[in-house]
Amino acid sequence: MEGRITIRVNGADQELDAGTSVAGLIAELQLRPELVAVEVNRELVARAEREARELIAGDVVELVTLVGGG
Amino acid sequence: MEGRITIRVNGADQELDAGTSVAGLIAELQLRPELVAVEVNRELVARAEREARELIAGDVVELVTLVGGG
Amino acid sequence: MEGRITIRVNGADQELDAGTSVAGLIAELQLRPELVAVEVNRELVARAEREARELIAGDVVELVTLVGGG
Amino acid sequence: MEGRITIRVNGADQELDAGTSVAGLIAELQLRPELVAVEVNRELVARAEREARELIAGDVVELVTLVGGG
Amino acid sequence: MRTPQASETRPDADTALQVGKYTFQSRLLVGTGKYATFEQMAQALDISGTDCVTVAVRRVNLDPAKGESLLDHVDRSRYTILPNTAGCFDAESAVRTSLLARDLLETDLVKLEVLGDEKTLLPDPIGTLEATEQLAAAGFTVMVYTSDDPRLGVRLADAGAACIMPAGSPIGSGQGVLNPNAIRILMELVSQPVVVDAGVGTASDAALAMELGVEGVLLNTAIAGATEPLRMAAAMRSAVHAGRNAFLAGRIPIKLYANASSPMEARIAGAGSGA
Amino acid sequence: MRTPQASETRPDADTALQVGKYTFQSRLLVGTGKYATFEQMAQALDISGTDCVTVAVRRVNLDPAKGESLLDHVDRSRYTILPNTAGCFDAESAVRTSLLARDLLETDLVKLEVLGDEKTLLPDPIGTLEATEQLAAAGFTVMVYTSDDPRLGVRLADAGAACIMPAGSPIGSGQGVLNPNAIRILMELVSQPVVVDAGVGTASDAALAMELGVEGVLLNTAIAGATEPLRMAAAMRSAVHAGRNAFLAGRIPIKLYANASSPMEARIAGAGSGA
Amino acid sequence: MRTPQASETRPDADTALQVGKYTFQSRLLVGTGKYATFEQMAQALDISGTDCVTVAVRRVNLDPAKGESLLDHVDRSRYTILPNTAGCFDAESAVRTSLLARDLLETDLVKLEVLGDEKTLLPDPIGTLEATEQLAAAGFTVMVYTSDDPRLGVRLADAGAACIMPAGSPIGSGQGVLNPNAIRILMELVSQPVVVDAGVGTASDAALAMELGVEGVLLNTAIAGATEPLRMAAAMRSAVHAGRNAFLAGRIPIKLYANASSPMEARIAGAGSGA
Amino acid sequence: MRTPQASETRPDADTALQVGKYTFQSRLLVGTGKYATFEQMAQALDISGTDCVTVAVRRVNLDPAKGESLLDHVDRSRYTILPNTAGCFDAESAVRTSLLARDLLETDLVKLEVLGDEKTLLPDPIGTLEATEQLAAAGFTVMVYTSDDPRLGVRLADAGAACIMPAGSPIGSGQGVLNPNAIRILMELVSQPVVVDAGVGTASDAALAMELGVEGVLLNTAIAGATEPLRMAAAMRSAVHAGRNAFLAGRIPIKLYANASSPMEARIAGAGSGA
Repeated sequence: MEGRITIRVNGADQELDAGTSVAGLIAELQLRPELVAVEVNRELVARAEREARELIAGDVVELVTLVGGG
Repeated sequence: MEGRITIRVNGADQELDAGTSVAGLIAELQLRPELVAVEVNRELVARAEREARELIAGDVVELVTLVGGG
Repeated sequence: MEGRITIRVNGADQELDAGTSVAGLIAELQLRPELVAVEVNRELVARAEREARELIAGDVVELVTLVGGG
Repeated sequence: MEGRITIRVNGADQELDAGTSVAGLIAELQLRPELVAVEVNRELVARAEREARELIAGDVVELVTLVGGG
Repeated sequence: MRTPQASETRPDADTALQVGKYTFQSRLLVGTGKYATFEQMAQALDISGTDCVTVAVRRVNLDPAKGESLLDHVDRSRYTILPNTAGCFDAESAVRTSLLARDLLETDLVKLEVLGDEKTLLPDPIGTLEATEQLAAAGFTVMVYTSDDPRLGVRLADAGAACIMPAGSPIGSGQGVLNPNAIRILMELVSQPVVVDAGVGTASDAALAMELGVEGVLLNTAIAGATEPLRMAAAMRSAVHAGRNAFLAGRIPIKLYANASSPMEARIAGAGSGA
Repeated sequence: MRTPQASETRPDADTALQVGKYTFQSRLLVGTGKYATFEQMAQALDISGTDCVTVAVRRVNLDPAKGESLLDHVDRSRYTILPNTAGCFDAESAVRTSLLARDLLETDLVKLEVLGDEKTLLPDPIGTLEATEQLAAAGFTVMVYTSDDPRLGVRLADAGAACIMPAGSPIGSGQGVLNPNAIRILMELVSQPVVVDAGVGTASDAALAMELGVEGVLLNTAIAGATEPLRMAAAMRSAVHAGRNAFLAGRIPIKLYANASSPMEARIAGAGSGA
Repeated sequence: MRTPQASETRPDADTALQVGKYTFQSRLLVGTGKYATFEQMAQALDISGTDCVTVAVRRVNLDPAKGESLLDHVDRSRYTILPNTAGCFDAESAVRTSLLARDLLETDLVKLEVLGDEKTLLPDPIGTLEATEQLAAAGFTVMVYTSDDPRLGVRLADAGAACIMPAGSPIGSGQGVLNPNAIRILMELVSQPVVVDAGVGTASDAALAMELGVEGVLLNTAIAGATEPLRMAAAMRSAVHAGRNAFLAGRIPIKLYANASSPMEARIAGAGSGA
Repeated sequence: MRTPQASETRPDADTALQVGKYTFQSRLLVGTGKYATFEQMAQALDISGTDCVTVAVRRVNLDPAKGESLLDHVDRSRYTILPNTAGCFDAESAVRTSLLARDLLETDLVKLEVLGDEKTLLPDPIGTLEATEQLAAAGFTVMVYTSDDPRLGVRLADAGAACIMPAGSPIGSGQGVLNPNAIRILMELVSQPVVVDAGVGTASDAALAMELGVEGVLLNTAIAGATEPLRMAAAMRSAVHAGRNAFLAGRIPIKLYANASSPMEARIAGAGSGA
């Protein structure tokens, strides 16, 4: 289907509309943006860049949050 | 001198009038009675017996109190 | 049966001829005399007295030897 | 004096004839050759090279041996 | 094993220390010796949170310029006074001292010490046992200072002691509890409360003692002899609380190594395995 | 020797723990892992008195039925959050994790862990040193988990670490501080604060660590893994207070034996000498 | 402190262990219990180098198929036999047992044990003291098993014991010497030889005991219960030799750190200073 | 766990210590520093039973009245000489020293030390690792002195070290093995032989080290600094034999208490039960 791309998110395939930004991905996944941090292709995408950063096919995304740890 | 006797108090000689009671000795030494306990000849003279117990020449008296200890 | 008595040896009943000595008991039990020591009624019967000491009915005998220990 | 050069040996100045080899230095210092090892200018001069290696003015020589250690 | 008793209310709620008919809210018992001043002593007692303080019995000073009394500085409505027989080297003098203390304080509580020699101040087991028998027969509540020999503790318990108080290490040595296993075995063998008396040098010693499951800790020199006695009094109060609650809380088991406290799942790509 | 600093006011007054630009009132740092529930965790943190809590960074759970977030249960106005790099086995992933955490939390504080293997979870000295250099250069305030090797600690300090955090013993092992002398030497060699991280199993371990003069203790499993975590949180709070104040108070010296706490003078006639 | 006695001849020359009128060349005393076979026992005794072996007194087996006797496997011209009173729980039975052993072995040597309970096998101090008095009065050379309570040791010495034998730790527990300081103090207080009896689990335990300055070590389970008893017998022989000679040799003092064993002078240029 | 290897022949038969291509019959390696005279050193080496002795490399004394050489007193047909790089504070000087030693001794064996500072003489982990890499690449058989950090040991093994030699405690400190668990974990993580180097103070320290399962012990000051060095050499020989065989023999387990070594059956009537 035209206009759809496949990326990897946290180790699994994810389809989304071409042109989706990192912020858009977070919204689509219904995540609370203030509770996540994002890497694309092993580079941090800072909070301020999430809107501008457009995802492209084959991008490898890590979406992380905080969990209990010592 | 007639009417005077010598006893031992805490290892030292002490003269006093014949007929002095244990309570009298405590008073004469200006001790606070509630802060001392008394032995005469290695036997306890209990608080209630101090008035009645008359000292005689040669009695060996221990007058003790409480001090810091662990 | 006349001439037989019952004694206790190491906690169990033992019948033997009246007049048997401690040495006789040891022999009857086929024990090596040099490897045992004997008490009768909680008193030691020394090695030198074994021949002379006659057992009587009701005597309580302990026959001991050496075993491994620490 | 012509034909004499100055080098450093174990941190002190040492005069010797120009053209002296490492082996010659060892002999001049009356050292037992089998008990020493030699560096010139922080590079090892191996046992087999001592004859051939000529010292030049300003060379910094370390002559070492074995001592007690743990 | 003494079974820890959990609580429902405050997470650090605890039962009181019961010795015969006497009840102590604090599990820290504090001596009154060796302080620079009575004021310092009183402050240290206050800060320590104790409600049981030990005192010694000594001849009155007959000197005209008599100083104040220790008792002027110890509020008896707040603190139970526990007289000791320190300095006695036989059962007879320890019993005499106990009788004097009882008459003076109107208490039947006594910390019995019968020492063996002046050099080590270690307790004499035989004199201690004799005095325990006599004092128990005379109606005293005997808290008995002893070595950590578990079977001697059983003998003292059988003789009527209300509380067994093994030395962690020699008096004033500051070595802490040298033989925790002896204390553990003692607790298995007697039903009376066990209180570690003597040897505690610093806070971790007191905490470790309490973690063994003993009912209390008695100390004096560790506070009075510290560079800052008042601060050490605060430290000891916390240490007994810490050790007691660690005992009740049920500590984690000891392993040779490694149990991750952060999860090993869901790590980012490339975090590696270290294999 | 780090010199204890006395105080004039409260007997247990203390300075704060300063790590770079961060100030902590409590010297107990507590992890958030392994609790039964977030509620239990929040209660344990509250009771412990800490104001610095460690957290781990992990992939978001994309499952529709997502649970609550840890951050919903940690009041950031009360607690400084210290993200860790637990689970990273090389410098690169540790640096990536740190960058993610900084972006998420808007903090430059990080507890750096670069582990050597999954079995022991012991730190890899080389990866740890590399990551310390990179993070310090990137402006992080690096609190670095390391072995108790004192010269490795010096290397980490030279590389820019703000706080050296030697393991008392392996993570989760509950063995306490296995080598107090290594910690003592480390403190002599570096000027940065030293915090014992990992290995504390019970209250006396924490007290003993603080008595060495370290600036703080970080623990997680000891509380979360106890039978009663809330009670152990109370115990640890007291233990750190106890150990810290015992260090500051200046403990009595250790002797082979005997120093009487009750006076040996003025005893009653017949008390004996034990000679 | 017991003063080490140097020797002129062999570097490891030593005096014999003297207990009353008995002289032992080896300072290792070995029990005969718990071996798989008499042959194994005999080999272990041989390898251990001991010349004093303990045995127990028990009822003869009256069963017709009687086995061999222990004494068939112990060469009395080589080994002094030390009968024990193991299994006795009061003074009376211990004395009876001693009398039986003396009659059987024609020796007045006895290892006195009066135990307190079957669970811990710890000695009963009172029964032990009573039996010591009675046996000493009856002419026995009493080697007495006791706790490590130093003042109890003094009581036993005063009662006529020829050798004081404190447990390092409970019989068969393998915990080694739990309280070295108690043993040290005991040695200061008594003039009789002190031999550590019970608790030794492995070679370093025996070495450490000897390094305290005790005159000997008695053990059984550590050898008989090892996976390879004969090898452990060799290990224990070496361990007692090692510990004894380390004591006599005068060990180096303990420091926090560092004393170079290689010289710091005359290093090559550029070796650096590490400053 | 390293599995002990039993033997069939002599009860204390053992394999040799293998380091790269070098084989040592003795598991005790001895230094040559700090002896009063070369004669004393030679005697101590002889008595110790070692076949591997360490030496240091230093500038020749150019003074006319030159003394004898150490090598005049060490029989190279009997002893393998292990030169060290003691006194080097960076990788470069350690490598230079190793090259000098190899040229002098015609051996590729080296005991690598790269120290961090003169005060503690503790090893610098980074310099040590760099030098290990370079020396291994240059064909040396590297026996590397290191801290007891297990993961640093892995790094050194990966860099080509033939033998990992963790310090039990700082050089010359005589504190023994301060962290046995670190040594145990190191042995699990590397396949190279582990030899404890530094810190051994007395015989029981050496025995205890060997009981952990390490392949050998290297020491110097403990012998040379003893009041009687020759006697201590004998003690150390025995201690290593004792500890090694105790390890191989398989020690008894440790229990809280009590396992009778004499049978509890067939006791005489009235022996009691202690119940």
